[in-house]
Amino acid sequence: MSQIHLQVNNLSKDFGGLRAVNNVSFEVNGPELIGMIGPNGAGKTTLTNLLDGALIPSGGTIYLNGKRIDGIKPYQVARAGLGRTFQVTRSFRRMTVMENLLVPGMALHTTASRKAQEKKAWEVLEFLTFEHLANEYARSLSGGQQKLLELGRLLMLDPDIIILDEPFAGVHPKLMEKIYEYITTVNARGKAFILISHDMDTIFTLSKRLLVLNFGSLIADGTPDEVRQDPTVIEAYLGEEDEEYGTAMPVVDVHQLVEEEGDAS
Amino acid sequence: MRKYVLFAMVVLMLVVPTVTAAAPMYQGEDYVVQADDWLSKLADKFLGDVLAYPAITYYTNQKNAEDDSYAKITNSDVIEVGQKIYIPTPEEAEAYFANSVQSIGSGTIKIGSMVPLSAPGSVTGGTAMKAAYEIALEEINAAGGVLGQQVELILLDSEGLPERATSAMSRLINQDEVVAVACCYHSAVGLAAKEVAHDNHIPVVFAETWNDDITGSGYPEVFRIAPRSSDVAGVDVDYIATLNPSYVAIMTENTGYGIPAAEITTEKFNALGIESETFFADIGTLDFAPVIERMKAGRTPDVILVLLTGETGFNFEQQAAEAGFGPEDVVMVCNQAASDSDSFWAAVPDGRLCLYHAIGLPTALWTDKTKAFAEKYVEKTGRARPESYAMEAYDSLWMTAQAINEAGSTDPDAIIAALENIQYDGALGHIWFEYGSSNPVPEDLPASAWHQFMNPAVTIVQFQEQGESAADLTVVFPDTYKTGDQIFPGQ
Amino acid sequence: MTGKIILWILGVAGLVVLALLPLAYDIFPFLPPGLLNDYTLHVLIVGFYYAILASSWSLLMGYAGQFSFAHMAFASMGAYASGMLGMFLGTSPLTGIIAGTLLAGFFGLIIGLLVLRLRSTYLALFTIAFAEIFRLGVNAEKDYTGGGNGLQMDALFPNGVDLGFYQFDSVNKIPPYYVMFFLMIILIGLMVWLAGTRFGLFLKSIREDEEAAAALGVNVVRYKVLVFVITSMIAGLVGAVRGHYITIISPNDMVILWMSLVITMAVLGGIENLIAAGIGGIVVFIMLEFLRADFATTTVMTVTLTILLSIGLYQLVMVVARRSGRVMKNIHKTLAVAGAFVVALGVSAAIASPLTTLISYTYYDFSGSLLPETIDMSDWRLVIFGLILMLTLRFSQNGLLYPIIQRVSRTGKLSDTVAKRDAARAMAEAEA
Amino acid sequence: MHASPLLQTFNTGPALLILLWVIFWAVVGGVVTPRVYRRKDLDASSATLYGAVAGAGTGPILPVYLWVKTPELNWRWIVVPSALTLAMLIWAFAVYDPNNLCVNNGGYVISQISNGLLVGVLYGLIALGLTLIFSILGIVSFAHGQFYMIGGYVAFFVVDDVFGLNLNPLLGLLAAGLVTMAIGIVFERLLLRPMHLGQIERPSEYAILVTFGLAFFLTYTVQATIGTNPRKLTPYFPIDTVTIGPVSMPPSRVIGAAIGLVVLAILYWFLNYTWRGKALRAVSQDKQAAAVVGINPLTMNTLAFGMGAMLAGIAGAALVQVFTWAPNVGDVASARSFVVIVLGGMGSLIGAMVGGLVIGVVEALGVGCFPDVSRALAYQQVFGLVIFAIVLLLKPTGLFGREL
Repeated sequence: MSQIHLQVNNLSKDFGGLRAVNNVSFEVNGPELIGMIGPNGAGKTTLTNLLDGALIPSGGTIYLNGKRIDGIKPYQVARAGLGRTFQVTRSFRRMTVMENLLVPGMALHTTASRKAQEKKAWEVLEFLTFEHLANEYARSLSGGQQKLLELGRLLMLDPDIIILDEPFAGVHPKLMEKIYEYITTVNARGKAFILISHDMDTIFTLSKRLLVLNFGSLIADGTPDEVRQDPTVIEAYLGEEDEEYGTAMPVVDVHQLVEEEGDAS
Repeated sequence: MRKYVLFAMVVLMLVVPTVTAAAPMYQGEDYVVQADDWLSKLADKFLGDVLAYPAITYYTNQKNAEDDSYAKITNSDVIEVGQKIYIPTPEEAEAYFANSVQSIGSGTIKIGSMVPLSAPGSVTGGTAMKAAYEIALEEINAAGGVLGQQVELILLDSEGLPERATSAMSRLINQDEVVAVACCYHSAVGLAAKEVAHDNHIPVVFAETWNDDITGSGYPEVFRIAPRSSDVAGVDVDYIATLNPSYVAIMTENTGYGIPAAEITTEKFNALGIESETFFADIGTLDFAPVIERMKAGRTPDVILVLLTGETGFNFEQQAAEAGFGPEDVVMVCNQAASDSDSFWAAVPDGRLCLYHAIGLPTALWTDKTKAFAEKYVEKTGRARPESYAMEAYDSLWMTAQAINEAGSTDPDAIIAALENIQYDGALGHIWFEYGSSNPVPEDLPASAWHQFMNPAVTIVQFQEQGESAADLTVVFPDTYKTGDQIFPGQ
Repeated sequence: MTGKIILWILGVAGLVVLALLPLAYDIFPFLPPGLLNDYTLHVLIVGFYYAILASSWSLLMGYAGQFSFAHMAFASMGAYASGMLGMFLGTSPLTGIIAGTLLAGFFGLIIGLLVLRLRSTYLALFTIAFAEIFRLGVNAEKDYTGGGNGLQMDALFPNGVDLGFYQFDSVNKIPPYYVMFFLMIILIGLMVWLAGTRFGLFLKSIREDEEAAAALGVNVVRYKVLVFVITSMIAGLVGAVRGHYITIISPNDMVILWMSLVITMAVLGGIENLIAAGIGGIVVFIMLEFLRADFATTTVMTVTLTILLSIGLYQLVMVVARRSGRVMKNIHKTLAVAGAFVVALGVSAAIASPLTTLISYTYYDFSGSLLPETIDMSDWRLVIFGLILMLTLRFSQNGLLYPIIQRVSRTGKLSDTVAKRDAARAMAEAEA
Repeated sequence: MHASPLLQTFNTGPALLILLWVIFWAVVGGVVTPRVYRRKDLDASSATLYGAVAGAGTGPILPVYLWVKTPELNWRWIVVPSALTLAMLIWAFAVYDPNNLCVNNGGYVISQISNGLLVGVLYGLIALGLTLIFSILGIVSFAHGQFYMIGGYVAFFVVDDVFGLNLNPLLGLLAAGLVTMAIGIVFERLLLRPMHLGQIERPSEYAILVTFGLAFFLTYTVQATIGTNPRKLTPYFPIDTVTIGPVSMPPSRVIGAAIGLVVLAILYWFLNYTWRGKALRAVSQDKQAAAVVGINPLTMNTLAFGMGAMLAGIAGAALVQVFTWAPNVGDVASARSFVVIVLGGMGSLIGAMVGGLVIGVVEALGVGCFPDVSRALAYQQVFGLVIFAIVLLLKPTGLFGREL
């Protein structure tokens, strides 16, 4: 296996006048286990989309194992060796578990026979202890099982770098352990991970290195301990607002409406 | 709760027929029709079954054949006060139904037809033709049917689509095994139908399909009693030429009728040195305002010739009138069907200035058969008068029946031979086919003269009073039929 | 015997029957006359045509999730291309059909590329716009297309078919029957095969989640465009063949009604199974033809009552069962349906005639005329199909036929599957 | 085949030259501008469009300015070039067909535009309900035209004397609105609510198909029960043709448009000054937030669908006196409504009205100016549909739409 090397140089992304990612540079060398944190709207997902090719950067370059991967299509990035999951579970709900696994397998090896891929898929199923579910539709799995299935798909894709977006969100503790185990095992097999999570505890224990984003800029890059003491990071987290509800307020004042209805009735 | 309602209904349904069956029975007797009587009401009263009324019709007509003090019932929906009818005994009625069932099973002669009964076909035309066919059928069967057997009419919906016509025609001939076909409203349907008829060697009498090519292909099976597009266009052009126009606008529809009609008309105008421009509209076009504006602002036509059928024509005429470019402003040859609608006169106040090309004899020259048909038709449909296509439908079925009778068999060749020699008197007057296998089409006539009724009366008429009855139409052209002078815009 | 084998036997038997159908009287001379004639062959030929269209639309919609209203437009495009080539250049039908297929494929490519960004509703609207522009354009350019008059096309075999020992003339239905029949087998077979390869797998993944599929290495653009190209080529091909069979093509073939019938066929069959959609096409078309006639009022009444009563009775049984706390297994449900149907049929047959008389009688009092003795179903059949379409969508999203196929094919390994599913459920519950 | 005796001469060559000039500079502007911006490390996201329009409108002048100065691209750099592009295209057309009435007769153009505006109000009226439904339920109802058709029939039977009713037109409008609203509410409760409750797989396709099924069902139910004989109603109120200068407006359309404006005003009042109306708007802006404050989105869905159907029904009732009525009038109405709401922006009421006006004018001018007079009317719908397709491809949110 060649040495894993991801190099991100001065990556930027603008949406209209808004700069969502601002001059971000970092490197991944070898099978690292990296956590990426940042307040809401810090640009984590945008950065992931840039790495994955879903968005074209406004500036900067990305190299994976010496090959330039910015500006190419997501499927090419995937084949080049960068796999990801999404914040919301995105299993192929109306396909069986086996079919879910075959998609990346067949996509990666254009000449591969289905048989060979199925064999590989069985190995993955075994790893996930999912054999009995092979012919079930993904939609009949529980939320956590679907998360695991997504991880299984990444195993079939066999990328060098795996980006997991919120792998622990809304997952039952039992399955959390399993995902934990998955990450460490696969990492031990020589794959690099970038974990994006709100869950500070897990991410601080799991990762060896942390990237902190705020307002699109990389404000810290270091070991968990270094990051914990970084004054900019502390400030960013204290100054955070709960944007999930903050920005989405309707133009109509709904509270007033309720009062009005009270008056009316 | 719902269950009980359902249960009650079921019980009710089982009880009602038992009760009605137990109603008092009467012997066969004569009966004089009173006010407010209907046959079905009488059937219910005397025979205990509203659906038994055809038996009364049948036996009364039987008696009428022997003794004309009995009424002759041609339409079961129409009986008149004072008529003497015969009410059969329940046994007789039963025997009638048993027979009629049997006769449908074996001893009927089937004639096929298809008319547009759903969109995109012209349903107005289709329903009119259907009613006319039904009148003719009832008459034919009341007169003893054909070759001593009852006639069964199998009428399919052509939807105005050629591909549908191919399928329906194939079904008539192969599935229902009709011996002849009397059919069609749309030209496109006729063009497709004639191919199937030819392939299967079954005679067809065409009504209303004007396209020249229908008889133009010279198939031995194809006959037509309606005028050709070129006949109608000829009259239109000849009439318009009498007005000495320099420029004519032709408003036509993009269909198997409108396209060739506009082409033939344009050709004839060109031959006379009259300039014309054709405006095509899709059938069903609602908004004509932009094109009317364009007619108004561009070179103003001296005459507008509207070759749009049905409601499309109505829409155009109304919007032209509203835009100040209607019949009161310019000589307009309008669409006939529109004037049959009551709302026409409210929507197009000066519709009286419209001219129409009318097919069939002018009212003044109507034969007894025309009048009899018109009366039944108006009664049956509630329309103002029989349209040309209704008369053609009526005649096409009667003529087919007459031909089978004259042929003495249902063999296609015999029927075709009978049709070639037929002399038929019907609602449209005297009809015969000049050119056929024994008298080939002369070189100086177009091929479409083959099996074509060559003398259809095509006239230009005008309603000269608002809402005038159809009987008082004024014929303004040609001179042979002329009954009055045209009123011009501003006059 | 497992269900899969039963299905195979049924399928092959069905195809053999269809393949031998034109020869039925030669094989079984004792068959009553009137069963088979040019009309029945015609209905089947057009039925096969709709089977192919419904099936290819399912590949587009059910597999790839690309909602298109332009399928009939592609079929007509094939026919027009072939017809116009024949008219202006005098090419043979075969050349025309090939050209029509390619042209439809080319436009499929363009549409496929244009709509890459559009999803569901927007895609549906765009394809409607495309289909309407094409229809109106054909209608308007009458100098080239014949406009509303339609375009005459050569017969499929202008000189008939000479087999050496037997000659078919150009209007014989048997050659086009076999052409359409084998086209159906080949094209649906091809699509079924494609659906089983990586192509089908990727289409489904695109349908489920485009971005996720791309992130897993699927070339979304290629497969989306490809599925448009393939399905439009199939539509163009059969459209051209049908045009030559009917010998006329007109813009009325493209009105929204026909597209809605293709959609109905596919939905009733089951859009996630190409064969089920195809069978749906044939069955619905035959039903449409069969219902295009007058039916005795009592017959209509009987059928209506039977349907309403069986639903009512079935619901009644279910309510009683639920009240008494019984668990209904599938077999019991099937029995209940059958029982309800038999009882309803009996009752309806008994009461339909008096009920009709009763209604007729009441109607007569009200309006002075009786109910007609026959009812023309030409319009009502479309009402019925509209209703069935809505109900199918609501209560059986996989169509009416596909669930049956699924159930039969699982009979052999039912216990196996149930065990697995129970295990899965147990695990899911443990987790929750 | 149809040699027109009014010999139309077209200057294809010179017109083509102008067109090629426009296209050439549009391509140059579109290709070069984003490269320049990217090289200078500036936001190049909209540079392609701006550059292309600049090139099309001004030839090399504005693009060169953009390349040299690279100003920040805001609306200023697109409005004027767009107008100039339009002017260039009009110039090309004028050169191509100098005898066209649109080129040499100003009064004609004005009267076509006023015709288009008048009919555009009617189009907008038809589309209002559809856009309301979309803004709340997030679906496009393919049965919209059928509600319109049914509304027209209801009004017809109430106002006409077929059944001897002969009632006041206002009652006709009311009855049409109530009947269609009832059908809409029943349909929503039975077939659309399960979708919002998550009982349906593939909800977006389901919504298309099920409303499509409803359209099918309604059209043929009407056809089977009352037949396809076209019906026609005379104008509701006996007024004269309104004539202003070269413009004459037919009475039936003036009445229809007046009804349309009144309905719009009432709708505006309802949405802005009543609790339910404001609740509807709240749901359309943010479902979750609305639910949090106690608005039941399911009820609002039903209300919105019912109202959408009602608006369509009233539109039908207003227009049954303008056009002839048959069961298939709904098809064209649906298609037009799609065009109108996509152009105006899905979910925007003002957009629907503006979209209606634009489509009305485009169709009127399209028919009025199309060089071949014999085919002009046959292309009537195409003019709108082409714009529709282009908007869908380039800016699916339309003029007033918001990102979804």
